[in-house]
Amino acid sequence: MWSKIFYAFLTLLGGIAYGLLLGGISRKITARMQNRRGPTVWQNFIDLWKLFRKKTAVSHGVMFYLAPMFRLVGGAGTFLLVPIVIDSPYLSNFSFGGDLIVIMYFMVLGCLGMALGAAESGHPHAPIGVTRGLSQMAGYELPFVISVVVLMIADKTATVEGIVRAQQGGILHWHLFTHPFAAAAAFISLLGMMTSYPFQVVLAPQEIAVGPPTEYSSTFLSYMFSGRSVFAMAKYLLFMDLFLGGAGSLLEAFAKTFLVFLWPLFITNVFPRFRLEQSVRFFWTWPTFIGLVDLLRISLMR
Amino acid sequence: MILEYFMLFLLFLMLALAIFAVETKDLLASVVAAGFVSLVASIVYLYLQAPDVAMTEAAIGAGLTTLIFIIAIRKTERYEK
Amino acid sequence: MAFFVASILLILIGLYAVLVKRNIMKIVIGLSLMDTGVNVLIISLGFIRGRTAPIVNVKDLLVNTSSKVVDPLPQALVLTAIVIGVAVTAVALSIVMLMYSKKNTLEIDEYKELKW
Amino acid sequence: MVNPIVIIGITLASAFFIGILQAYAKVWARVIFILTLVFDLLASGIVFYGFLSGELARPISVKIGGFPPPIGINLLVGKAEAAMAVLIFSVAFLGAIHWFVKGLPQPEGKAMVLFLLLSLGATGITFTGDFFNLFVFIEITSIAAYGLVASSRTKGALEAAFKYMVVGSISSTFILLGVVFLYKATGSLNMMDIAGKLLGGISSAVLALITLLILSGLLVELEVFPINGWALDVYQGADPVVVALLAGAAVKAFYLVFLKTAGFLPLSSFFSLALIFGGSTYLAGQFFAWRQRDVRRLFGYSSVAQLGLLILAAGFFLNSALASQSRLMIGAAIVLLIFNHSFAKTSLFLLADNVKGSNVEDWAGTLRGNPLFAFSFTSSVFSIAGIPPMAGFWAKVLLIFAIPRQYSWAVALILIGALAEVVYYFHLYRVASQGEGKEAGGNLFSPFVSSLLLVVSVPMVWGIFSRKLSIPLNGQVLLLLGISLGIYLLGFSRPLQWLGSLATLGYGIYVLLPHFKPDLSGFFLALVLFGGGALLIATYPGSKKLPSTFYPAYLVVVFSMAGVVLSSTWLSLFVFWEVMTWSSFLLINMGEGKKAAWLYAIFSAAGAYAMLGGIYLLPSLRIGVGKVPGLLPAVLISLAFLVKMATAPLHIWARDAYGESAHQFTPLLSGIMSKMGVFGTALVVVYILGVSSNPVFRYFLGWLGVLTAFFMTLLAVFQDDLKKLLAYSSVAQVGYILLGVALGTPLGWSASLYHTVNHFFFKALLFVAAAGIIYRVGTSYLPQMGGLIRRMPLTFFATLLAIISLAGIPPLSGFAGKWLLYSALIEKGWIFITVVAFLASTLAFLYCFKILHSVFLGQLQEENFNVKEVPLTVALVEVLLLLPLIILGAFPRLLLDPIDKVLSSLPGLSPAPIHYGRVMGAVTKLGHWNALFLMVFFAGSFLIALVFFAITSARIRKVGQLDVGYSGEVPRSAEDLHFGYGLYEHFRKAVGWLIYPLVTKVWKGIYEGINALAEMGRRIYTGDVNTYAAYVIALSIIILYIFSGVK
Amino acid sequence: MRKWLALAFLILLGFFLAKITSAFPFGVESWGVSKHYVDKGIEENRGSNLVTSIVVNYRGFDTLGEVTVLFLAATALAFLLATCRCRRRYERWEASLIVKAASETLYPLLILFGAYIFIHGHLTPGGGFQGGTVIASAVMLMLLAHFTFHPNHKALSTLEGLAGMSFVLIGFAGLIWGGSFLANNIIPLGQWNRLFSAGVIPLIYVAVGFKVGFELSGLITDMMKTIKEE
Repeated sequence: MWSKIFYAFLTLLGGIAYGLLLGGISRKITARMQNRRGPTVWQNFIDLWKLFRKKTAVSHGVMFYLAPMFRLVGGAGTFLLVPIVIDSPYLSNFSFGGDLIVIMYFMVLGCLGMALGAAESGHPHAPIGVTRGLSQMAGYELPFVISVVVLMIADKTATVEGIVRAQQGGILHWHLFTHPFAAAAAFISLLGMMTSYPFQVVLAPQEIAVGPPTEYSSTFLSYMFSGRSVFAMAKYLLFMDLFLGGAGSLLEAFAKTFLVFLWPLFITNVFPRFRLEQSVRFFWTWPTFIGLVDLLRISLMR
Repeated sequence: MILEYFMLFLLFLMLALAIFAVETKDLLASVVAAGFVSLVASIVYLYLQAPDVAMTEAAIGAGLTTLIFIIAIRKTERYEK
Repeated sequence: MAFFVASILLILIGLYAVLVKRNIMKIVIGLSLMDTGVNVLIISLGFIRGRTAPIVNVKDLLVNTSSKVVDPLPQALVLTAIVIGVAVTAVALSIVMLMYSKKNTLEIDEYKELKW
Repeated sequence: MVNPIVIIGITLASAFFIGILQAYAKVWARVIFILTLVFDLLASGIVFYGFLSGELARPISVKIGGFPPPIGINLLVGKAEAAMAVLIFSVAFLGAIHWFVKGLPQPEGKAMVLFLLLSLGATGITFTGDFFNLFVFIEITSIAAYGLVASSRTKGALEAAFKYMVVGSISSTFILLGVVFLYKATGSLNMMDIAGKLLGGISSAVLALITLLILSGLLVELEVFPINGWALDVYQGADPVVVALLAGAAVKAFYLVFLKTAGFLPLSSFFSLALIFGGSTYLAGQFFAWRQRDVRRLFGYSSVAQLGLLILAAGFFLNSALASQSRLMIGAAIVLLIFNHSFAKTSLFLLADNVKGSNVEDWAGTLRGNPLFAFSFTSSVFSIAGIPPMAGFWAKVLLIFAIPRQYSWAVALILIGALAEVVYYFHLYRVASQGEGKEAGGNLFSPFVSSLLLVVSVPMVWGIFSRKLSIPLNGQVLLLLGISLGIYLLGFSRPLQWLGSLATLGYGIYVLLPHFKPDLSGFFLALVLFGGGALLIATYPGSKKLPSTFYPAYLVVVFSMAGVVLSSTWLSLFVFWEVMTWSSFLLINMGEGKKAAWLYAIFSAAGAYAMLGGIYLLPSLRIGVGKVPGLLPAVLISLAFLVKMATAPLHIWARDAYGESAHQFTPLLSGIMSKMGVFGTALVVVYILGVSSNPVFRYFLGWLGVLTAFFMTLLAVFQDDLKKLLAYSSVAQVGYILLGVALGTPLGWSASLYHTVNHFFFKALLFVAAAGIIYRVGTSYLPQMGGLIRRMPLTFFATLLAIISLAGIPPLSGFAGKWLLYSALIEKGWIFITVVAFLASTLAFLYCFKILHSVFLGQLQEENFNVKEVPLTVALVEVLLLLPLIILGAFPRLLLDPIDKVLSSLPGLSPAPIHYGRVMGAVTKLGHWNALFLMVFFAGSFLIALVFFAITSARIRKVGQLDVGYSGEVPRSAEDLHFGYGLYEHFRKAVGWLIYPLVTKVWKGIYEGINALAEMGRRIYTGDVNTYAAYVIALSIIILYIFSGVK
Repeated sequence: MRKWLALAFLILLGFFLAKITSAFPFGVESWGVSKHYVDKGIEENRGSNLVTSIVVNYRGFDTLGEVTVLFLAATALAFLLATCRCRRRYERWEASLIVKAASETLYPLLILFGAYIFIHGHLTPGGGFQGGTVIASAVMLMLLAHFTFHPNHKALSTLEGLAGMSFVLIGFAGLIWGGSFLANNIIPLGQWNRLFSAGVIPLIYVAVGFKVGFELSGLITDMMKTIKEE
């Protein structure tokens, strides 16, 4: 049991690092798209170190103080519950802790903690950002849930390992190809989850100054920052396991997560920002109907 | 046999008086007609061998009822609109 | 037979007045006529042709009077019915007088507040 | 043994004597008047007791004038007649007392004579054994009634008297003609002598015609549907004391005569005649009263309707085709109905006499003015509407369960009528309890006494009938209910009442201890008693303002719930269910939401009567015995439970009832009472539907549950009142429980049972916290609160944990319910329902954040600056309810194991297929979840991160709430920075069309529709004498034509 | 339209009444319980007028009821008109001399005649009610003729009460001594066709006669009284 914890800790550090790296790469590519050089790929690490070294930090109260912890623990928990390589003693992390339903609810823990901290910050922009985030979550959750239910019913299991095992045996067995519509719905809802560009209203830097964490600074912000990146990594891993047949080895995991990372990257740089009701209406129409196609197919097949 | 026909005539008279009592606009005339109906009825009772009833009908039906009606009309209106 | 027809017609005339006339005094008169009609009908029901009144004041009526006398019971009933009829009429007229003292009219249309 | 003739003789003599005396000595006249009434009451009481004690077996026949019956006149006095005499004279006595207190109408001597002769006439009608004598007594009663009605000082008295006189004369002419024809046809006038004796040459068709002539005369007096215009005018126009005597006693005497006539003159078509006229009068009376503005006319409609019900019962009673045992029950029902209706109506009319002004609005506030008025009015309304524990309820149950199966439409008719009755009576109740206390008139003695009789008769009636109808009511629960009513005596000081009720509850738990077995009822009993106790502790703050009836009603609700849970037959469950419903109605009515209480009353009554109909259709009354044919009983019975759970279409009462009821009562209402709905549905699914059979209905129930969850959560998101928001969320959570029960699989059931307990913990915690906050802040409107975390840290922490558990987020106990539910749904394969369930729980996060943000976080407003922490008792309860959320979060098996025992005790269900590995935690065929590991992981990593942060972080500088990055300017006040209003406006733009109040509009449409029907229907009473007379003639023609089969 | 509808209803009602009466042939003997009255009437109470013996003896309770009805009507009338502000519609003119003179002479005769009727109630047709009405008509005659004639109202109601009481007391006497209420065997029945015969019947009819007489005159004075108030 202790060895599992040690290896899980290592993978967590690796995950944070890889997340920061991906973050740096995406900032680089966005800059290139706007034909400017953009910061170095390691910029995120530099920012993190800078924040970490700050001498003083401003706190608005107990909940404000605890919010970053919630955020980091929530992100880390979600990351560790998703197995990277399902059967290996090193890389299956804490997947024994819970199945897919547990993961879907654990994701919310991080967001809730951050939301409460932001709400106590006293700045009106923070709760505005939070309400937008929650409404948008209600939006993208529907297609995501449809695809997850399709997978669960199709593979007759609620665990990530079960779903990964169901996809073994070649590329054509990946759910991306066996359940294309469900995968499409999930990938569209991934955009909402990452609050990447068409659905960036939650952070909306120009409008509400990065939204919820607007009052956070120095060490608080560093925890927030690392929490955000590890949370992103968790989502990439989850999508890898659900739709891309999971990973046999660490290298394969890196490659596939990079692939999943590229998808929001392509979309985020070319789209303007939706208003919130537009995004909710979008999520509850197009991806939902796409998902329903597969849902009907599954219910008829059974 | 004549009595038989006389009775028929009396019954017919009674009905005619009753119709007159109902249709006339003058309440006093109507009340008097009703009184007559009672009187004729008491005569009919005699034919039907009911002397007690005949007396009662005459005294109460014709006498008292008509009196009460007239007193009531004195208190209200005499002519129906 | 004619008595039955006449009495029923008298009842119907009385009822006709109650159903159609708009004057409350005329209605009470109708009721009184109806009572008279009913009494005539009851007595004619109790009549037996060729019999004398149920007063046994002659010696020969003493023996098997049931074949010589008219049925006395209806007459006893009518006695009560007439008195009751007049009692009801008296109360009705007092109500009519009171109504007149309040509204100064005998027309039914004035007395329709209580409805629905 | 008093000879009945003495009663009539003495009354007559004293009437004449008063006629003389009133000219000389008024006082003596009054003394004689009262003495006569007392003597009559005692004498008839002795006669009745003679029959009761078995001293007199057969009815006694009293010769008058020395000649045996067919020759002379006789009095025929049986048990029913004696009881009727007692009833008449007690109503007369009460009316007389009321007159004396109010002041007799002048000249009083004559008024007393009329009053005495009216009651004499009524007694004469019941006693006489001779038809012509009956006609004479009918005339006596009628003339006395015309005189008394005409003499009332009220506005429409004369008009009413005239109409009554005209219609009365026509009806007595029919009766007179009928009697004489009867004499000619059968040769005798005596009732007993006539039965079936025809003189030669008379065909039975003619006898039928004659009987119908008499019956049509009697039906006019019995205020049958088309021709009861005169009766309504009399009830509206005459002096209430006279009306009380008429409606309370005289009409009942006519009803008894109607029964005797129909008995002695057997008519083959009498059954259909009674059904048609009784049923139509009953329905017409109930529905026409809806739009009624005049209170006395409303009571008139109700008493006409009750009479219609009696005629209906008479039809069944005299129907020889029925089994004698059920005819006996109907007889008992008739006696109860008459007793109940007479005294309730007397009390109501005498109350109406005290209220100045005759339309409904004038009654505003009368309930709060005078406790005596409130007691009389409530007990009378409850007994007429047939609500247990009153006698009216037993009458309805006896009547319904005696009607054979092929006439079940009659049962439906009775129940629908009863429901309509609840609507308009409780509309009046609502108006009466609104507004500030208005002091009703002075003389409340008589109405109080007559309603006291109703209440006093309750234990006696319960004793007799609960055994007869196989309704074994749990003795201990009855004892506890009695004690909790006793708490009212401590009314003078609220804290004492609080302590008293705590002691009673403790004693209750001690008494009911043996019942805590691990089966369904034991499970829910624990929830009810311990839950009720915990919430009772929290009711202390602010109880000064509560009325003294709060605590007794609270305890009655708790113990009646215990009764529901412990009952072994459906009928005893129904009795306790009704007691719970109506005591909770009283509690909701104590809040400021009177319309809410009214809506609650209607929906619960509709549910309850549907349930009674359902139970009627069940093969056997014992729960769980006998295979149930078809789906109708299940649907009907589950209706009552769905109403209590406020599932989708039946939910409109929930928001206001929860939102506006007394703050101390809402936790009990939402935390535990909605669970009774769950318990009931569980019974229906297990014992009537069968867990595995008819899946279509259960699938439909599942959809109902999940749609309720979805729409209520959506409504909660946009709600700005804290208690209403919590109300919607509570209804949504119960929706999940219904979904679990509907699944019917062991996993589904363990999910719903787990969620039931869990929901109680966090919902009661939220409501208790809300009550504390509202008690401190003074308002429940969210935008006016904010930043309370600084003043109420403990309440914030408790609410935070409750919210996390409500949202189902892993470490805490809420998640187990969600996990079990979703595993069950996927295992069962209800795909679409799973998707909607997931979406609904996601939406729940929205209002979770709204609660925490608007109340605790954000800016602390100026007016809330000096707000203190919630009072000690509320804090205590918060902690009490807080702990299980954490403990269960870590060790769900603490609750899942007892649930497994419960499941194994239910037929068709087995313990949930979960086996607990040490490492893998709870493992099912589908997935696994290790609660302890997650809790340890979360707590551990949280602590590590915190410690690491504390060591390495920079110096933390605490700043005030206005010190925010405000782009250069300095914010002036907390007001500008607080984002309290319209949190999800943009989300409403997107999904607003979903929460269009369609269902409320549908229910309102139905109500308006029936109102319009009633409006149109009651137009037939044009108030015109000629029309009324024409109706009488037309009706008699119809009766003569249809029921005698003459062509 | 209402007329024709009412007529239609009445014709239908008439049809049914005719259908019932057609079952009883007119004038044909069909004895029921009254055969006992007729055959044993004389033997049981020696009252030659069978109708009176039925009214007072066999069905005495009806007559008691009937007396109550009349008493009730008088009381109700007095009760209602006590509150009536009924004004007289027509002015009152002096009765002519002939009426005055005739009424004075006729008044005692009429009262005597009335008394004769109800004393011989059990022998000749007529009885308490008819005699009482005749007395009332005597009083009415005087009222019409003279303004000043005003019978003492209090005395009238007291006498009326006493007469009614006596009827009930006779009934109770029957109950105490005679075995049942209004029994007739408490005093000897006497011979057929004699004045002092038929036991209690004459006593009752005298009481009834007095009662009806005073009651109706009281009733008329009540109704007329309001005229004088002008």
